[in-house]
Amino acid sequence: MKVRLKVFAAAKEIVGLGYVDLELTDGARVCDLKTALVQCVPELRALVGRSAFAIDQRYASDSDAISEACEVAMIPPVSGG
Amino acid sequence: MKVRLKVFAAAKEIVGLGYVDLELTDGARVCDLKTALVQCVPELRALVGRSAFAIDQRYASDSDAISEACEVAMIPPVSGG
Amino acid sequence: MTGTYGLVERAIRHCQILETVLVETMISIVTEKLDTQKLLESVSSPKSGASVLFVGTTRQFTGQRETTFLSYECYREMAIVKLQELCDRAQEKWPIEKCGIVHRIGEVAIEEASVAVAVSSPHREEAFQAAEWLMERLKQEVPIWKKEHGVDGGQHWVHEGSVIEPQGGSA
Amino acid sequence: MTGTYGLVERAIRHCQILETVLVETMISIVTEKLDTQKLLESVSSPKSGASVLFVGTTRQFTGQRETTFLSYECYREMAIVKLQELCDRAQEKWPIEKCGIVHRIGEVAIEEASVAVAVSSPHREEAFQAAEWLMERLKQEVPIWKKEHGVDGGQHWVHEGSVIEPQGGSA
Repeated sequence: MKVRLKVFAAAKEIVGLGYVDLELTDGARVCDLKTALVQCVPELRALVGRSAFAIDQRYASDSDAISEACEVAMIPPVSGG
Repeated sequence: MKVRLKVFAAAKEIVGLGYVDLELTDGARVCDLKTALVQCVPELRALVGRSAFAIDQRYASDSDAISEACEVAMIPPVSGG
Repeated sequence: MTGTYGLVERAIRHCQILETVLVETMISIVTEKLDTQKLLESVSSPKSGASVLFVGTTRQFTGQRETTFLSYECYREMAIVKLQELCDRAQEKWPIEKCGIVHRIGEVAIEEASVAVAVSSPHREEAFQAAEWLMERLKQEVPIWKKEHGVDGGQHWVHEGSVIEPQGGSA
Repeated sequence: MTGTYGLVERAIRHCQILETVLVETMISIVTEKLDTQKLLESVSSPKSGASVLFVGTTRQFTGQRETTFLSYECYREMAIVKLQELCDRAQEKWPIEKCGIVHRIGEVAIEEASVAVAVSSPHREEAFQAAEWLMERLKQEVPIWKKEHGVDGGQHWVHEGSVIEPQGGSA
């Protein structure tokens, strides 16, 4: 399945775009998405390790499953306020 | 000596004026002023017991001396804010 | 103008240059509506990253008791001295940038503000702590009195506090 | 208008009547200057006796490092959801009357406000506690990022925080 991962802040600057399109196997989980992301954009490796991921605007665990209809996002450590 | 004691809030309502003129002996202390005040306005007795007194805009102890040049005030429990 | 009167008085008392006082600390007792925005702006500083504004307002219900409005009276000369002293003590206790206090006297309707305290500091913890401390000390030490006016036409002075200790308990 | 966009979105998400949301909780992410007075007024209530407004501003110096301005970016859809969730959690934790949060994104100059939180409650302790808690959780959980722009022309994203746990650690 195709997933469009939203990226922000330093991740967005590294990618040069606000998203990364990834090809994942059906039934992929957040941990699989991380692996695919680092393979696709190796420069993100360090930041991925320190980032959270969200599915449909909720923080997700590594074991949470992703479907094509989901809105998926990489959330580097936040610094609002 | 003559001293004009400022009074506020419930004390002012009891007195019907913003001050009470008291005749004190020279060298009188705050405790003497309280005694004179209660003699002059017996209705103030209960409130005097719960009030602080100030000399020249500073909270004073019973043993602090009063002179004719002082600004003396009775401060019922405060409730600003 | 009441606010200006308070400031001038403080300037004389503290033997400081009036301009310095105006820039440093807004302390005033006013009879008109409180300008909380002006107070908040008075603590603005490029050195601060946090500002806390506390506003005390007239509450309609206290349990079953309904209030129509509150009225406040003060011993003005001493209240100004005490408010300034509280700001000075807060500046000593915390690394805050600026602070200020305004209190309204006379009648204060439901939802209207009777008191406002503002504090700015580099980081937020000190601003919160100092603002809360200033309000707590103000309610304990500053010679201002509140009268509650109830819906039943009844009215009474609030003299619930304990006796104030000399030196105003510098806790 | 950015603020309205956020509110509409929340109304849809929470399946509530738009009017109710507007009255209850002001939550918005804006690109223009923050209207802190409007936020403070939004928490006004006859049932409350205390309002606390926190304002976070751009600080010029952090130690020796001088900042020219800050810029903020957000994941808008999720940030709005999280801000609303924080307000809901604050309402559960404390007997507060109303609360609201506005965050600015884009460039924020020295002394200007990037964030404002307002809370009203019957008594002041809860308003202080809830406002401080909301700011602390906002900085931990809400997907908004700050970039520092230094006097030397250097700039960097602030990603100092630890990894966010799923469910956003409802501490």
